Amino acid sequence: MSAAYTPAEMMTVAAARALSNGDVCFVGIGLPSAASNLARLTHAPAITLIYESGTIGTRPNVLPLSIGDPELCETALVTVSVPEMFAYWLQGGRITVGFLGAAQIDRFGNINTTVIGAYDRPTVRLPGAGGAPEIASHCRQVFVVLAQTRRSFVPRLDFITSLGYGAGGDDRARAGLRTAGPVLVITDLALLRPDPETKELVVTSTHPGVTREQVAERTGWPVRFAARVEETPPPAPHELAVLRDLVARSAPAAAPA
Amino acid sequence: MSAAYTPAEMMTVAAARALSNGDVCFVGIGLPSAASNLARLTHAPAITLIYESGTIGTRPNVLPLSIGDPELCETALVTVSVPEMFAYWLQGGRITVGFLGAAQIDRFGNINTTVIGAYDRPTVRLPGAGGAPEIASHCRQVFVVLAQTRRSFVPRLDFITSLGYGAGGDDRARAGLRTAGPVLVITDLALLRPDPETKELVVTSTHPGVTREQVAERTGWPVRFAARVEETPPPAPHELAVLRDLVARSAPAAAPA
Amino acid sequence: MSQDDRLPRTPRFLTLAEAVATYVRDGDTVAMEGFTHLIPFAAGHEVIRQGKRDLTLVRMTPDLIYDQMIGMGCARRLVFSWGGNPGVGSLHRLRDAVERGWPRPLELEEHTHAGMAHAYAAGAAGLPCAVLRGYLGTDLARVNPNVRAIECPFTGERLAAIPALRPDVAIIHAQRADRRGNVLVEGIVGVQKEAVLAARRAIATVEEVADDLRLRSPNAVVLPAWTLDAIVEAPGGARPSYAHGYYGRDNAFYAAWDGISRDREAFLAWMREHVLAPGARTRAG
Amino acid sequence: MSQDDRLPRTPRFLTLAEAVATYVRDGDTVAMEGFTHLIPFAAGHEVIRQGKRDLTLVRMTPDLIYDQMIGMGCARRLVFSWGGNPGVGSLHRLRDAVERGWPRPLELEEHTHAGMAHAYAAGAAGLPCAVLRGYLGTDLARVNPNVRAIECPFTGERLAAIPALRPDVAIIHAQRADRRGNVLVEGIVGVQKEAVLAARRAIATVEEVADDLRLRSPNAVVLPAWTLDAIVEAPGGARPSYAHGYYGRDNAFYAAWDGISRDREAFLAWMREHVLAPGARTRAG
Repeated sequence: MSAAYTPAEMMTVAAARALSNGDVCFVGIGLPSAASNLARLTHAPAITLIYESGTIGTRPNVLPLSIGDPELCETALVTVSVPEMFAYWLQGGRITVGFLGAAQIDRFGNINTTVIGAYDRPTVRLPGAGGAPEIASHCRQVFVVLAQTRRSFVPRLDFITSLGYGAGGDDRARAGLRTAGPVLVITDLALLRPDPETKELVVTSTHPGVTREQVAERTGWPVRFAARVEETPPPAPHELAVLRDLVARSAPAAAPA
Repeated sequence: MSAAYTPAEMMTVAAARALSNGDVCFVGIGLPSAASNLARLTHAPAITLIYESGTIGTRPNVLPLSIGDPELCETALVTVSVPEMFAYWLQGGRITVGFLGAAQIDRFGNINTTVIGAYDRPTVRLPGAGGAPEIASHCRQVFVVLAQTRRSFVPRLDFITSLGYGAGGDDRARAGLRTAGPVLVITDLALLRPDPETKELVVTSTHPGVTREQVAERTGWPVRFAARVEETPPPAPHELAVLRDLVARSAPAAAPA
Repeated sequence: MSQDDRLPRTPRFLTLAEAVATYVRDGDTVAMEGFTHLIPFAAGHEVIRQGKRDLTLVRMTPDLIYDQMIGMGCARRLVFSWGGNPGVGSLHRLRDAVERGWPRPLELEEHTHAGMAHAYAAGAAGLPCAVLRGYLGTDLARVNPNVRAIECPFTGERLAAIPALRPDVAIIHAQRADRRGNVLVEGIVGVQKEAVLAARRAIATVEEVADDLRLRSPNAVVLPAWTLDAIVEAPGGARPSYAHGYYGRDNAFYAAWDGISRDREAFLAWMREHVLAPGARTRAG
Repeated sequence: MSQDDRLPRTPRFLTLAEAVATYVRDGDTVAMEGFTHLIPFAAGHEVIRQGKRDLTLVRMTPDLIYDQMIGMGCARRLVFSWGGNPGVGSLHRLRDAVERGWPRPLELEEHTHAGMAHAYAAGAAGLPCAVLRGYLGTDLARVNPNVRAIECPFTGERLAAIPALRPDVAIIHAQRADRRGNVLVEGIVGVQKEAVLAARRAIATVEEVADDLRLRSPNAVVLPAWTLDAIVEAPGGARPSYAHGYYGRDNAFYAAWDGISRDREAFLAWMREHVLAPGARTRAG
């Protein structure tokens, strides 16, 4: 039944659509990797995908489980050292899109992947920063993709791992950053974008069949909606077919839920 | 006539003898390159030669004219970028001997390769620093090889390009350097080493047939002699034969005079 | 700075047990690098078997190998930038040590990947600190006193400074060594070269010792013999990680580790059977 | 910092005349790199033919190509670290400009190789300055206001800081491009990658444009197409320098240049015949 699709598939398809042929995308593992490769296999065949393991211009046939799977190096244009990747390529300012996942996000697009609870005595110790803080600060713009729940969309982060818009307004610029920050958050329910002035994330599109009440229910703060909220076009048959093929040929652990 | 040899040959042979099998030598072009390769082809076959062009563990069959001749890369273990060469290999502190030439040297082993006359209105504009200042500061010890004349052994440098012992004593350490500096100067007349206290270069060995008067005459300051001055052993037939073979098969311009 | 520990040496060809016994000491700061690829699992297991203690473990991505070493009580402190099971989830032994102090408390010094990579590069380059545009707006700078500010003397921009990494010993796994001890690293090369060049002592385990390194490019990633203290032939030494050109990544094991490592007893049983038991070395990982 | 000039672009395949006309402007800061190897002579000659003026020329080793450009009056300023004819002696046109202001005065900004290499790397890395342990005890720091001090916030050590190099345009010569414009550099790779990544605009001249880059190692030195503005097929474009795998260095010409360049008229005659004359392009160098 190609017309039916899951919310996760809608999320991945919507995330893929945000990328274009001319982008150089710094790809996080998991959902960002699935979305980036779906874009490459559909409307953006010339997109350049970069993984922090050093692989530049990679074209994996299957989704990698880790950020440094053999497939990434074997299909890359070239592989550089990790210091070079972070110095010359990321910090060098030549990436158009940083594509991140997140454990928690707040209304200003700040991300926590470090701890739940106090840093010194955490309730849950999360993996930590990885490349995310500098991806968030050095890429021209940042997209974030994650499933939307009250646990992930929280009113206040216990720890800011990667800066979005800080406390909003011009906070990001005052931290010394000239890049655009998290201009798009893609979830299994909706698309959110920062308000031009306050930088609070507002819902600009809901996925087909998703109500405003559902979005509000699964957001940890009183979420705002744009003056005009679009409906996300559903996955096209071609998008779904390519995504399902990609998932089917990838290791189960590497495929998005 | 294998027993006869020129002062230049004596100089190159004496310079080569200062190197040993375990050395990692950062090689300047010209006389240092001839001496280093002579060492490799005689008593120090396992010596590691590094040229600032990035070539590590090079074993040229002919003397290179430039610091980056094809021969250097083709016979090297590996070739790294120039930024890596200066950061990881030279500044990293892993070179035992920096082997330099010089246009001018003073009594404390400071070197000028920049200008004769005022910097802004030079009488003679020399090539400049190149790698020498950091070779002089980062290698465990430095050897300098140059023909001895009143024009090259001068009482006062117009410009310090590469630091030896500054004004003597502990001046070098006070500049923040922990490395030994120019512990040996090899000329066509003699060997000079720094006095342990004052760091003034003193003659510790004269080459066969060279008198103290000749040395004094060709030094631009009242040169001192060590309490005990040795006579440099003359080139052995094997040393001369290998040097002459090396010179004969190298391009005329690349061979030492 | 003392630079004498950077001076050239002639590496010894040793067994893994000899190399670890000789060059890894209790209390050492140990960097076992390999970014997803070429992780030195065999060496890590030998460190566990020899019961090394009070180590400061340094790795950008602790991965399963440090999860195992932490769970076996080797570590006092961890310097890292991303501590998960890649694509799978948590490192449960790492979490148990941090959240509940089992088997012993674990101090953390936490960075970003960019910070760690720059810090290794600064260590390799003999500098006291690394300077980068990083840690901007993150709470990491608040909890880590080793993240400080430095000002560009030309533009006035405030940049981040972190101390150079200078491990007591670096251990890497690589594809090949030649008979002199020159070592080739190929594929995803991570920070291995920097880790070796930054460290006081260095061990390379390799898939094979060969007459010829078989370099295909003059610009290959090669560690000259004289930058290493010991070469150990350890075929399969990166499993369940991988060795480009030799074998692939055992992604199924990475997924399975999640179940094995959740429970302390199950973890210990696995370690006893696969790492500690006589004869375990040949199939460890 | 404006980073927009670092963003990806699709390179155009142009003739040398088109590429220089489009991307090199009077008054630009131009870095033509290649450390002894792969010096972009053909591109330099095209700059001369097009009569570019008031350039700030940046190169670690000015070599014959900048000697020629300086002698032809293209340059107002030179940023460099070693200005000789390698293994031969002086660069007489450079000396004549510095010592006697012919054909016009030349300002110098003078560094060490280590400084220039770090400054290119800092430019590639988007940093405002490079930090190194360098220029210690040398008078260069006295005559160059762009050598300043910066203090390590952990050890208090005073290090040297110099501004990052950010040329308006970088020009390199390389072995091969593929049809998309990805470029391979192999052998003595110098600072070419850093120069391209540090610059606002970049031109690569290549020995050949091929269907396949023929990379022999996953870790080759490659500039992705989207880091370049123009690709120019210019076989022999590095002569009398050389292209590893294509042709050797013309050491005899380097030696002969000493005689050609000593005298102003002899120099001008040589340039007229070998660079400026119609049809000279095919044998220039």
